[in-house]
Amino acid sequence: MHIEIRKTLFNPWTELDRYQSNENHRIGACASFVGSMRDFNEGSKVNAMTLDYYPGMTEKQLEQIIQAQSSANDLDDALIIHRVGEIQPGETIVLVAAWSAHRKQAFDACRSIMENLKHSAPFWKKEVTDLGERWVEKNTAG
Amino acid sequence: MHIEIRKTLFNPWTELDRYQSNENHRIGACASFVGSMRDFNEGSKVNAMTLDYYPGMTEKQLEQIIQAQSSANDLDDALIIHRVGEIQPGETIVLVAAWSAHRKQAFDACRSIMENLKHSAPFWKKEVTDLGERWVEKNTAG
Amino acid sequence: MNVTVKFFASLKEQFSEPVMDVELSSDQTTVEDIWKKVSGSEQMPENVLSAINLEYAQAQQIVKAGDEVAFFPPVTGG
Amino acid sequence: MNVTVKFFASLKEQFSEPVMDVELSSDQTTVEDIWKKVSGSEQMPENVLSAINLEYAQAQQIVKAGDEVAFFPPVTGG
Repeated sequence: MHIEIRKTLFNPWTELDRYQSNENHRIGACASFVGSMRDFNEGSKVNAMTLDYYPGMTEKQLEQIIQAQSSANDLDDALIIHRVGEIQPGETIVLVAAWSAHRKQAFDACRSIMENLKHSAPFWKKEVTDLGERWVEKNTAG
Repeated sequence: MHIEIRKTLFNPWTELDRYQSNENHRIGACASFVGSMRDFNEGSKVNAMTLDYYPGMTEKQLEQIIQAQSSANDLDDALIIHRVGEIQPGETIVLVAAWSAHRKQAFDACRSIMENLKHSAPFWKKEVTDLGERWVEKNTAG
Repeated sequence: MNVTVKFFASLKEQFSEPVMDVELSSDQTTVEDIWKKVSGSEQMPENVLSAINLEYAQAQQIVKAGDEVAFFPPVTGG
Repeated sequence: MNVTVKFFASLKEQFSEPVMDVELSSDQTTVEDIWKKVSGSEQMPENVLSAINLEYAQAQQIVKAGDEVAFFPPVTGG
């Protein structure tokens, strides 16, 4: 299990490749999700974004989210990497991956981790649009 | 959209990295699934596996599976790579990825593509165990 | 008035040849009729699937000259 | 008898300092009491979330000396 808050750009596929080969988790099923910054939201073009977080609490909440899925879905392993700081359109914001013996568990866990992250991990997005900066007030439904 | 039947070992993360950067599909959500060969099944150790398929029909069925999800879930893009021939434990059998503007569609599409592939794409597994060879008679539930 | 018949997976091993040319005896020949012919008149088992021209077919579907007909067990990919 | 109070995101911009030391007036002080104190006695809005020692807290939860109390808007990560 690995949780990381990243202040700089990352390539999700390179991270998955490195994590999986290092840890030798090659058996069974892996479901993953990559969320990237879109250049439009709620009708406005978004030029950039800043992601704030709560150091300490964010990691703790993510750990609890993974733990809950580990027991609920018999996970072999899970990985979360989440960007913070300044982000440009097209850049990866979040990577979630879940490994299990069977596809049902891997899919269920990956999706639940992602929904719980959206619902309870302390991250906050501020968008830079042509009209100025604005805090995003709520997430889109999952 | 890309569908490929592969006769040799592939690294799913390298494939995703190459596909995504070439096609420049970097915005929004990507859900992916990687299935690898397990070294046990139905109580026996499995030493190797051979995957048979129906050239022509397999590709056609996979294309129809993706098309159905493209309209159902407003997909921007999808990728399927499936191994055939001789496979060793730990090697990747299948990669499915689905790109959409939002996570719900990407997750739903990726999972549906995978279930439909299991249900209707003409592939057949033959396992080599210590007791000899055996055709796998049905897939595990999804 | 021939069709090409293909077998896959365990069925490929059961039949002497993976691909056969089969002559249609009438223009009302069904997939099941072809199965009976190539397998020696057995009924088509429930766990034998079939396809005509790369699409799944029903046992009672009519086959036309030039069609490619395939028989195979339940699929187990992914 | 102090607690550390932190603000995040839009609340960090609304308050003069992102981190404050706040004295507890009694051993029955709640999260909401602290909010009222730092914000000038307003009621705690529904869309202000709070945490005590890195775990989500309810407005009526009692705060102890040495605790870290945080206020922030609904989360929008992922």
